[in-house]
Amino acid sequence: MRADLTPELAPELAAELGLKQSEYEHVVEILGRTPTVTELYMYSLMWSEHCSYKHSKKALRTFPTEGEHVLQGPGENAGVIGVGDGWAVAFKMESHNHPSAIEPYQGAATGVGGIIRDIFTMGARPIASLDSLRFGPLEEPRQRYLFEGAVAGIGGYGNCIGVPTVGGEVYFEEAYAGNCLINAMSIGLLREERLTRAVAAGPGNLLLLIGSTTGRDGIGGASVLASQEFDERAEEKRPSVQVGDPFEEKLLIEACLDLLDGELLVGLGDLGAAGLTSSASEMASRGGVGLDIDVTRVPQREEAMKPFEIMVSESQERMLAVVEPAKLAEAQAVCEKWGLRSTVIGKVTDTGRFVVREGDEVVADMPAATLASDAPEYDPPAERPAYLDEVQAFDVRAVDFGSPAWEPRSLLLSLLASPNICSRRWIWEQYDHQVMLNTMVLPGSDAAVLRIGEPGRGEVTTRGIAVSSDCNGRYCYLEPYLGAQIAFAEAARNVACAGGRPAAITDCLNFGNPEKPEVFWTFREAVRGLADACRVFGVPVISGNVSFYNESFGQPIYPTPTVGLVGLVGNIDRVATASFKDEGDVIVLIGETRFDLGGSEALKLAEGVVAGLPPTLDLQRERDVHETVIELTEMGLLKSAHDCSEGGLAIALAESCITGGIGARVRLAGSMRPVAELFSESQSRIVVSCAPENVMIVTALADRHRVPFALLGTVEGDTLAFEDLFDVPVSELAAAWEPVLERLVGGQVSTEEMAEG
Amino acid sequence: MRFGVVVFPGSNCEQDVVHALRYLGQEADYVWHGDTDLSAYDAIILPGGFSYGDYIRCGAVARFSPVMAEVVRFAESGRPVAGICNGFQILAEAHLLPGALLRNEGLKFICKTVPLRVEESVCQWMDHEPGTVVRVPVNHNEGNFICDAETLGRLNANGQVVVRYCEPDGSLLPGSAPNGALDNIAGICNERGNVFGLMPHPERVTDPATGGTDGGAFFTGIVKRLEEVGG
Amino acid sequence: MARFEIYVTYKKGIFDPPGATAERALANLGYEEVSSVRIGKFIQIEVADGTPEERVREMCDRLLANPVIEQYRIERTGEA
Amino acid sequence: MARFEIYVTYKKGIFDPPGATAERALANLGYEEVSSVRIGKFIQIEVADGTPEERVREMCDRLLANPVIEQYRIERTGEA
Ligand SMILES: Nc1ncnc2c1ncn2[C@@H]1O[C@H](COP(=O)(O)OP(=O)(O)O)[C@@H](O)[C@H]1O
Ligand SMILES: [Mg+2]
Repeated sequence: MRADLTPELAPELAAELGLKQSEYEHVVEILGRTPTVTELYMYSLMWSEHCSYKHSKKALRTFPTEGEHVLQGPGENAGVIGVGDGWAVAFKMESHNHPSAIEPYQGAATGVGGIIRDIFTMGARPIASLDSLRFGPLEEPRQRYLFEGAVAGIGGYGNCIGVPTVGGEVYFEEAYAGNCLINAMSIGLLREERLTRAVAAGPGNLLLLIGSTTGRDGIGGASVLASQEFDERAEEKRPSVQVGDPFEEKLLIEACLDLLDGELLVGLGDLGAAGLTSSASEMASRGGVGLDIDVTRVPQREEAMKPFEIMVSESQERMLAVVEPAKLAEAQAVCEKWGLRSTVIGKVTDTGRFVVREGDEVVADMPAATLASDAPEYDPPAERPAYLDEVQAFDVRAVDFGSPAWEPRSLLLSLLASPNICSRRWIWEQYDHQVMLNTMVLPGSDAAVLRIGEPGRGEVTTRGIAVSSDCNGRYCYLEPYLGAQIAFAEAARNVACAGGRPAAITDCLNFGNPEKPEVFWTFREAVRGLADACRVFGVPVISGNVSFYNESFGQPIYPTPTVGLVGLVGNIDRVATASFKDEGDVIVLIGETRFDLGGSEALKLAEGVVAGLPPTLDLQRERDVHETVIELTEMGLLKSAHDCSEGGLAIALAESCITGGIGARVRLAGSMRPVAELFSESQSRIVVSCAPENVMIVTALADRHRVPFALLGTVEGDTLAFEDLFDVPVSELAAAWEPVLERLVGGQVSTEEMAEG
Repeated sequence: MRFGVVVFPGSNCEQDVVHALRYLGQEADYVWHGDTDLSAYDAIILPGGFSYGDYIRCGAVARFSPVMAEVVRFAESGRPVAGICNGFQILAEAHLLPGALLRNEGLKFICKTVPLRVEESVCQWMDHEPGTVVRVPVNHNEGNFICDAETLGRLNANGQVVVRYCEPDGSLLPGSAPNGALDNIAGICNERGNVFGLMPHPERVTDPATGGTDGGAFFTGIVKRLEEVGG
Repeated sequence: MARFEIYVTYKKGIFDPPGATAERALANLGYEEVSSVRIGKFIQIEVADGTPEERVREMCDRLLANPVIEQYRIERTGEA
Repeated sequence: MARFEIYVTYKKGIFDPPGATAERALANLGYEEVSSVRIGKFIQIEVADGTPEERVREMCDRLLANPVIEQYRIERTGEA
């Protein structure tokens, strides 16, 4: 055993690595001696917030995680649900916020790479990605640089590996200017019997490291980047930046799926945050076994790497497989076929200890399970933030709606041109969203719909899944409990518009520093809201990710619990899209408009404030609205379905007109002032259209579900006309909505001041 | 008839091409880039994707795959070879087709459905009538076709330009190509018309379930021709 | 007219996938004597007479190189 | 170990999209003194001692450059 630290030096290093005094003492207690350098690095990373969820674990336990579809809940690299006929989908969402703030292209690219490895680790072929993005206002060059770089990076990686990016969301808000959010969700398809777990078993089995070489890149990434706040020292942390190699990842996908097809593996794990340390110790702890690794066997791309560097390196595109000795040759042949390096770096033991050697010399030796499961768990103090009273006290009804800023026609046009509402085409046209031939509803509607099946490889079915990721951070800022519920409701509503019944969710909980009681309170509230919403819908959380310390110069981001929801679609041939289709179709609003301008985009545009209370939400009503639309879709009666979200009814109608290239004549029957009827962001509303002869069935079904509805008017002409109010040619709506992102960013390609902090 | 669809490390549209061909009632198999026996196939397709990551230059490494020597022989013997997207780039690198494909003007990856005008050409693959305007997705970062003036003259004179990017009504404007391609060129063939390279992805719009049917006729021309010859 | 040439390379320790791919491809083509390949950018820039190198450096920092992962070298190659 | 540096550039007359974009971007940033930017590749390669330049030229012709659109220059920069 190499004793490279004295009892005096060890605590100093521990502190430098971010271990708290009590955590260090716990390490000493576990080991019964002074830890080595390698051990300290390994514990500090595994017990970092990013790897151990030490501040969030307790709250996360309140999520419902079981349900009829669930094959694998939280705890593995991704959750898995059955979707019928033996098919299953694996999915998970993850953040790569901090790396992306430093280098947006590579940060976002490696974020996609990381979440995709989580998916094929489960034995699933990745079939789709979504990206959920937050930046500051695009008027700032730095924000344009981050946005443009992140989109290019997501596309650069996903396009290369041939996994379509089918949806996502993006918001631009001051609260994210110092700390952008890059959340990526990946979905994979597998046969149920193929479900693979990241577990090491069978003493004597070999540990096979597959894929890229190991360098110093990303060393300490997990603890350094994701577990601390941002400040001017971010610059110094730059050497941690990792460069993605999507080609290597593509080879890994194919090789790993081949290895699993050939039943050549006992277990498979990906190397993500904390690298080899984390994947190996998690696999060992799940299998209740020990491991013995010799770092000199790990292929290295840099000279004189220390054992601890090798053990914690976050070099991308690497997988760890457990292989029986008898199958080694065959497994390595598969890797070689795909041009991948594969190296035996150690073996599974029955000692329960994680032993790391450098050649003959032992440099770390600890109980394997303690790395993953002995991590501390904190129950941080929570305190309702003082700002809430102030923002909630804002009386929206007292606003002067007679002012020019609220003139409905021009407000509609400026809402359409708001970066938070305008067309996202500029983004998704940089993403291959069609490869694999399963994208039945392309980006631009509410949810993307993916066909279940393997065109060109195997069976193709008429079943589908509808997917959406959503979170309005403003609502969460104004009322975290409600905001989180609305995030869920909106995701489910988008999926319902595509005829999908929610089956399960993943989440990515982006918050500030959890050690601040006011931040932690918002976290706890959001989790409670999300959990309650899931319960009402009977929908489990099957995977997720927490990203804390999203602050810059002491200012936390808006609480942003992003929800990624997967719903089941019975028949992909019946699915409606958001666009109006045919002259004469009748437009029906399912749901009810109320005075909900608090936290709205209209309020922000007209008054320049984010204040008031978010829209109220009745989850049972929300569910009934969805059920109405899903059943109508299943009957094949809907020509279009589009939910009302930011910008309200007027925006939903305008979008259906623009994307359909056809106008509408609408009468607002409500009793509120027109701006409220038009721009209220009341929840639980879906605008549908159907052939005139089907209106009766549509309204009858709404009645049966006790859901209010309103006959709004008809699809007609080339103008969106609000009777007795105003009308706008569809071409004018399109001209406002369509070119915004391109004009703000695309028109000035690369003119961003890249170095400007 | 039987198509061989070559899989290079980094290819990612091979299953889409196979699906489209099977939808058209044809047989289609995957051919690993390390294989060298193409005797089982009537036609070869190099699919889209990012062979070797497209890191050095698109198609630069794939062109040296063992299978490529056979593909060259196959093509030179007059048998049909098509390259779609990355496949086109590989054919250009292998000098089976003239010109080269540069970064898109605007430096952005482009995935969208665009109108194409089918030209009067000697291409044996094409089954659309000249003048037809079709809608087919493009999906690339390097589709900006370029060649020298003399080659361009020859391509035009010999009927080797198979499809051009155009306006929805079929007219050609200087900016009709989304990627800046010379003369709006989206696809070309060799002088004999058996080797066809194109940037757009007809396989994505062959099975109507996947969004269109304009793609099928990019493949059926060769099927008809071979069936006529074969009797 | 003044001319500058700029050589942009990845910083030490930053992984270079294109270089690594070229390395392997060359080995497969039989060039076993190759032990390392790194691929960077070579930028030729023409500026007005008398433009100081400082200005070009600024362009590199702001636009032509990505200081987070890249380093560069500038050479003045001509004044015509 | 011998070292070579290779400068790959587009042939004269071949449009260079990244160069053109950088040119425009620099103008937008206020660098009006810039009259032309061309962006090529800068390849650093390490080979076994005594490898003749001819060999490196061959690698360029076959793999590292595309003679249809690109030209290149090789420089021996060290023998260690
Ligand atoms: N970052 C993104 N990446 C890919 N697609 C996106 C992104 N942002 C938005 N989209 C797509 O644009 C469409 C509209 O998005 P959004 O306005 O967020 O929809 P909704 O309000 O229904 O959630 C959807 O199809 C969505 O998937
Ligand atoms: Mg929606």
